[in-house]
Amino acid sequence: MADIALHDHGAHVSSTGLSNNKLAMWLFLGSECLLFGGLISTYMLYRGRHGDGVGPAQLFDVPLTSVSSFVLLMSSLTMVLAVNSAKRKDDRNTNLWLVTTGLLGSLFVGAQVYEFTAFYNEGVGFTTSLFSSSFFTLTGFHGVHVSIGVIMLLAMVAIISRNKVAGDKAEAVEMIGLYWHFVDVVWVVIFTLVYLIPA
Amino acid sequence: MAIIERPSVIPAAVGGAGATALATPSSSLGVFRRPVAATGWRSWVFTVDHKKIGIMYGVVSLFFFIVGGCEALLIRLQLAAPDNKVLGAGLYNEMFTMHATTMVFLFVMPMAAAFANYFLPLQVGARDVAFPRLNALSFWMFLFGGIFLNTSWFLGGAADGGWFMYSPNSSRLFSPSHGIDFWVLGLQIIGIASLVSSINLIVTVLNMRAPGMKLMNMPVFTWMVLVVQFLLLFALPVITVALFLLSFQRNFGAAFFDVDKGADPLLWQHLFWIFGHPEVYIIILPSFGIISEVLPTFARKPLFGYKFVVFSGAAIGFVGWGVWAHHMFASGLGPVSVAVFSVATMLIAIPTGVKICNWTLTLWGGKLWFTTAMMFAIGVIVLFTIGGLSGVTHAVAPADTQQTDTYHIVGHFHYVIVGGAVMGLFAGFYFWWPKVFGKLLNERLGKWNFWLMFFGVNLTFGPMHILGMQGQPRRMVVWPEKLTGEGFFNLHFWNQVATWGSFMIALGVLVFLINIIHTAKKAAPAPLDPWDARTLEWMTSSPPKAHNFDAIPTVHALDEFFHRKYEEVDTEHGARLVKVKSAEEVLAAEEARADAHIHLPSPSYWPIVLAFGLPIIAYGVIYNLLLSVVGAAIVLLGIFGWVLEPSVADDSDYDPPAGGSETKELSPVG
Amino acid sequence: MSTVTEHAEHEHIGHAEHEPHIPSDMYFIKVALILAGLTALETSTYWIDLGGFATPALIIMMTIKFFMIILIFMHLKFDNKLFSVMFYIGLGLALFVYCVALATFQFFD
Amino acid sequence: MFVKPFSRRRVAAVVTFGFLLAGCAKDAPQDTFDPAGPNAREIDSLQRPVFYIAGVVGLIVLGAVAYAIWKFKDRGQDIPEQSHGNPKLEILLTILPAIILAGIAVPTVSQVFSLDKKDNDCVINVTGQQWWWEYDYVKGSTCGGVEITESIVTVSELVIPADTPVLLRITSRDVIHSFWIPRLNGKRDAVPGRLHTLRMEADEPGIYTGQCTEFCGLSHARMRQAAVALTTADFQSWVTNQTADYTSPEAGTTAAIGETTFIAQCSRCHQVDGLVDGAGNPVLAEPDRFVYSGAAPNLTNLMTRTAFAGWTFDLISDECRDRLWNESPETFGAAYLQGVWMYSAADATAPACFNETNLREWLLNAPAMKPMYTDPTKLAETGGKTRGMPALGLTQAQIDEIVAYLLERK
Ligand code: HEA
Ligand code: HEA
Ligand code: HEC
Ligand code: CUA
Ligand SMILES: [Cu+2]
Repeated sequence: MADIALHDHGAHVSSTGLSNNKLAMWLFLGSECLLFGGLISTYMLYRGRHGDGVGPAQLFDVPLTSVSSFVLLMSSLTMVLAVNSAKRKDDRNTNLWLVTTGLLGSLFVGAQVYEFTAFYNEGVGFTTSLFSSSFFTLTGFHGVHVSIGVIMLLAMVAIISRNKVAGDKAEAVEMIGLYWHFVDVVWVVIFTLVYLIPA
Repeated sequence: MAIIERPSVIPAAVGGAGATALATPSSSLGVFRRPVAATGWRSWVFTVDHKKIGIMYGVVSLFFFIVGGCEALLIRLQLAAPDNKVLGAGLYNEMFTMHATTMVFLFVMPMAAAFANYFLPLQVGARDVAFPRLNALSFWMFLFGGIFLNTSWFLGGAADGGWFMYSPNSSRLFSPSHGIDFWVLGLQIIGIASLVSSINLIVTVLNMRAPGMKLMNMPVFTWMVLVVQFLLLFALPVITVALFLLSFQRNFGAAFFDVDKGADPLLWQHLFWIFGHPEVYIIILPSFGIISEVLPTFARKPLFGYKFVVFSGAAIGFVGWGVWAHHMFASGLGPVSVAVFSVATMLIAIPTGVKICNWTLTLWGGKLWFTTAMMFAIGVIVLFTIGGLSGVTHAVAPADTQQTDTYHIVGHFHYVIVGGAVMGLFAGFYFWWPKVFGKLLNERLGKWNFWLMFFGVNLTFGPMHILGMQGQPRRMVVWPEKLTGEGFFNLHFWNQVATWGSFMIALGVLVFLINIIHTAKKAAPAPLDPWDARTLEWMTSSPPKAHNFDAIPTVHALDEFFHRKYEEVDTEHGARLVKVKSAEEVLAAEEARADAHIHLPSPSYWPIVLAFGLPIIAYGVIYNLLLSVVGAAIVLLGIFGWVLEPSVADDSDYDPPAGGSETKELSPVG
Repeated sequence: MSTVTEHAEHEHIGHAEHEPHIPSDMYFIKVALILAGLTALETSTYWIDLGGFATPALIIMMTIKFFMIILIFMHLKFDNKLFSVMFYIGLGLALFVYCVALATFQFFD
Repeated sequence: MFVKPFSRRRVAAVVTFGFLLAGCAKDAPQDTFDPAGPNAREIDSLQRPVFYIAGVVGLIVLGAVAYAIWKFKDRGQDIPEQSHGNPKLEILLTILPAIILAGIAVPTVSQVFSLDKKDNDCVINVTGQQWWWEYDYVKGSTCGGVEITESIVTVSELVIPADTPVLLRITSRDVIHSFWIPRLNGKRDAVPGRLHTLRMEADEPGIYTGQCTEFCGLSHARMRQAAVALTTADFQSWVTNQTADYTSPEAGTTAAIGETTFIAQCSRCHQVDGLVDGAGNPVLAEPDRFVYSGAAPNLTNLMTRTAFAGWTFDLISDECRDRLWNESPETFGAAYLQGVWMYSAADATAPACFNETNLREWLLNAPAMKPMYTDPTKLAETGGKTRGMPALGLTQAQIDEIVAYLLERK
């Protein structure tokens, strides 16, 4: 267990030797599992309930979503490269990869906005049926998560450029990375359960 | 020795030696000067000190306890006689909904947070929580959420769907007032507050323990609070989902609980109780923790089977996730699910039984000192056992189909909650009051407080077991004359007893309030270690200094403080425990090796600003989305200021360091 | 839990922030390629009819992708066990609780 | 049984001094410890032992605590040994409750399944709505040997043959309600969009009261119900009466005027089977246009019931109610079948037991008696449809007519 010697190393010492921020982030992600779990379950329960209206099978444009899923997946790669750059204290590349990640994320959100509009035009609105309400809520929540991620990424870029990072820069990037990957992982699940598995 | 405390008087004002160092005070957003007041209201409103935040949590929740209690008294008055007319049907429904919501979310949970905030860092030997500003944020969100929720009373009526707000009765169609909107959004805000604070406290416990404090050296209170934070962490998102679904339905026309469109009302029940059952352990475990501190102290003997108590606490935390559907035995789950959940529910009596047995065995062979705190703690054992055992009778699913939604259930949960959780919190008040305020609560008034509450609880909630089995359902504004019966178990008599009992509890609480005032006005300062206590929080001055410990203690054992005071000494009768050092001596030894420089996180405007934005967003959702935009802007401003503000203000704002770079920060971000 | 932390402490004393095992960029790119391939496979089920086989196949691929990202991109594999514990409790609870809840909708009556 | 409050309070006061009197006095009619049918008895046979076990465990714990308090209080003894526990003892104290609980779990599980039997000849659809119950006897069912040849719709008072299991198929038209007759069986929720079943059986003829136990909004407290068990023969007469042809009041009587008033004022919501208008066309209610749940109580045989409006207000006087409820199983059916004419069969024109005040008050201003959502300013959400019965602004004369008319719906 933590002994006195440990304290002699100065700042940022913790009983586990782990960073407070990272621990907090993982706890938060554990908690998010139950949030998305609830939304996904609601969707699973209600996906077949659309009365005579349009259901998932008729509605989804799998090729389009596949492309956007792919985009999001690749943003995880660019994110991880940003984290690696940050660990090497390479600000230039960090910023480059962060911006790329942000762009890929925006692309994904853009595709989602497009998708939602298309669905709406086909007569499937938020209030149309149980299926549509739970679909829009689930994917909308995910979209909001991605958007928040994009904002964090861009804010990070701004802060790094101005050298205003409070605390450990690499860690700050890593934290955003954890969040970002988690959002991606949620989409991996949503993509399969919602879009690919036939209702 | 230059211990840099939290902003004290600004050196410039004092003049003298270090005054010149005050060059450019750090500012927030480059405009405002950072708050640095150490006295006056500013020192509370902008504080990030876990102790001040703890006290504020305590004051606010005590206030809400009285609000919720007065609601309960109105309920009891209405039920004192058949076909009574104190409250109308609509008002009655609002009353019990808000009574439960207030008591659960605005009293017991935040009061536990008050204790946790104040004592967790002290018990693990830390100087503050891991994220002090987030801590302040949690408090303000709770306060604003609570106020927001209660403004519904004046804005067209409070929520009237019962505290578990079953759908579809909670739809706009069936409850057209804004009450339920307030309820949903208010709980959402309070929920975020708890979620944030749960992460904060978990990190604090895991990461900020004093050297030598292994997990298995942690005081049981710390352990139980840790389990509670995990329960919160994982249970809150579930209710968050449920609340989102409901507010999307009510405010934006989503179909989730619209049966005409094929919705299944049981979805809400599952989501609510997946949260709701862990919630009841969230309510009880802090109190279990408190009495696990109180009993050993006054039995002068370590907690019997510390490890068993800790593991059973964790076990309760886990098993508590697999039993939620015992609230739905009559909902039509089908026999398979009912049987499974019935058995799972019984399982939970085992770890709880372990605790009861170990507390009893802690008393066994001890040297019992019946202070008020001790009496409350023993009261918890007695009353919780009664409530727990009636819980087991509900777990028997066929029997529960007779009991559910009757006063039998109301009896069960008030025994475990009022007799278990609330009495435990009172034990905590009496036990830790001298620590927090430096004065002992009056013991004579304390005894009155205890006996009034103890008998009051039995008189109020004991008869409810009878009433329920005699067929009086809950949530009924009136019970009819014609179903009263005339035997020993007639409804009229026992309802009256319950009402008298509730006033007896109120009297007890009143004595407590009087005791607070009396103590504040009269009492002399308490001795340093009035109870001959055992754990770290007593190894510092009362009230503790801003930085908690002059030197972070090194921990060698469970009950560290006790072991520093007592040692085994050989006598002619064999080994004997003898007090070798007084508390003052222990403390002096610690002070002698005080840390040179302590940087504490500095006060901040942003937590309260950010929190203030949330109810505005919520009002906007109800009345006009434009208002939400304003609220969101405030929140964004808060986040922006927050992120750009270092958690520790520049030295120049305070007493400048005497020299050298050796400083200890608590937290780089947060 | 206590053993985990204790172990961690000895390993990390003083240099907690610098895990030595961070893989190279190349490694991550390879992983991303595998993920991309899996996604392609997944998507192909939209055009190729696998019948009753489709759902289990999709679930398996999803799980593989899920854990690849968690373990590698999020460093869970290389990082302290405590992080895994925190996350897996949440994940496990979510799986358990929601699967049971959904099951009760199938089992009634 | 139903004594005035004053004396009852005195009884209660006396009774507190001991359980002695408990044996003679009568408990509340919804006493779950007094099962009157096989389902409730089965539950009781499990519930009681569980209560005893819990009581014993409780006494042991409390005894141990009390003993410890007395024995180990501070008498100046030494600081005790700082022992940290005794694993063997603790394991024992973990296993012991586990064994007890296992002993409870086994019969619990088996009973969950045994209570769930569904096979039945006699099926009654039960529909809850704010704030009353509708029963629909399924055509083609055989209840205790009596065949239901025509669907019968009644309200709040469920009439069943004694000693015969009936299967209730429970659902709801609006929010969740819960059907509960404590002396016959446990509860079952009425969930809109779902169908739940509950078996019910009474050993003997008699009246068994109950209450909606899932919070269902404003008048949840005034949503009651009763089950009335009759011998097969009596049940046969009840069925015959329910399905008998409609008879118009004798021309020229107040009741006859009442029929027209009823058609004008009431029949848009309430159905009276067989009622025809002046032109001879059947008068069909359209409650779905006016009432949110889409139904209002069927009034065809209102006067065969003993209480109305969610079984909250009596149609018979207090005295008659007491007498009826205390009737022996043998004589109960005969009394019950007379409805509000109870105890005065001799004079068929004087319904001795009829309690007019409640009904008149109801017709004058129903929401004042039972809180309901009938305020037009608050009906926007339901598109103007009420939840409950509105005040209709009837004159005293109209009320007289309608009461006279309704009195013949027996
Ligand atoms: C502090 C809160 C708290 C606690 C700790 C508990 C503890 C327990 N509760 Fe309770 N419960 C509530 C709060 C709580 N409950 C609330 C608020 C409701 C109602 C919600 C609503 O409807 O509004 C409720 C409702 C409720 C129901 C649903 C009833 C219904 O609505 O039909 C059930 C059913 O199983 C239940 C069971 C239990 C059990 C088995 C325990 C167990 O944990 C108890 C375990 C303890 C003991 C058993 C005593 C000590 C043990 C021993 C001495 C060992 C030996 C024992 C044996 C061998 C039996 N509770
Ligand atoms: C933490 C939880 C908690 C607590 C502490 C309490 C405390 C009390 N409760 Fe509560 N209760 C619930 C949680 C709680 N309850 C829940 C969850 C429900 C279910 C709701 C539902 O069905 O939806 C419920 C329902 C409920 C009912 C049933 C209502 C119904 O079904 O119709 C009743 C009835 O007696 C009741 C009574 C009481 C009483 C008398 C107290 C007493 O212990 C209160 C004692 C406190 C005081 C009396 C305050 C002190 C006041 C003063 C000192 C006054 C002095 C002040 C001035 C002079 C300014 N409660
Ligand atoms: C707008 C619809 C509406 C109209 C018009 C209406 N009622 Fe009702 N009535 C109801 C509803 C709904 C109830 C059920 C109320 C409850 O118990 O909660 C009811 C209940 C009753 C009951 C109690 C029935 C029982 O067995 O419980 C009686 C009797 C009754 N109405 C008589 C009348 C008469 C007579 C009139 C005409 C003068 C009338 N009603 C007009 C809707 C209506
Ligand atoms: Cu219907 Cu309560
Ligand atoms: Cu529970």
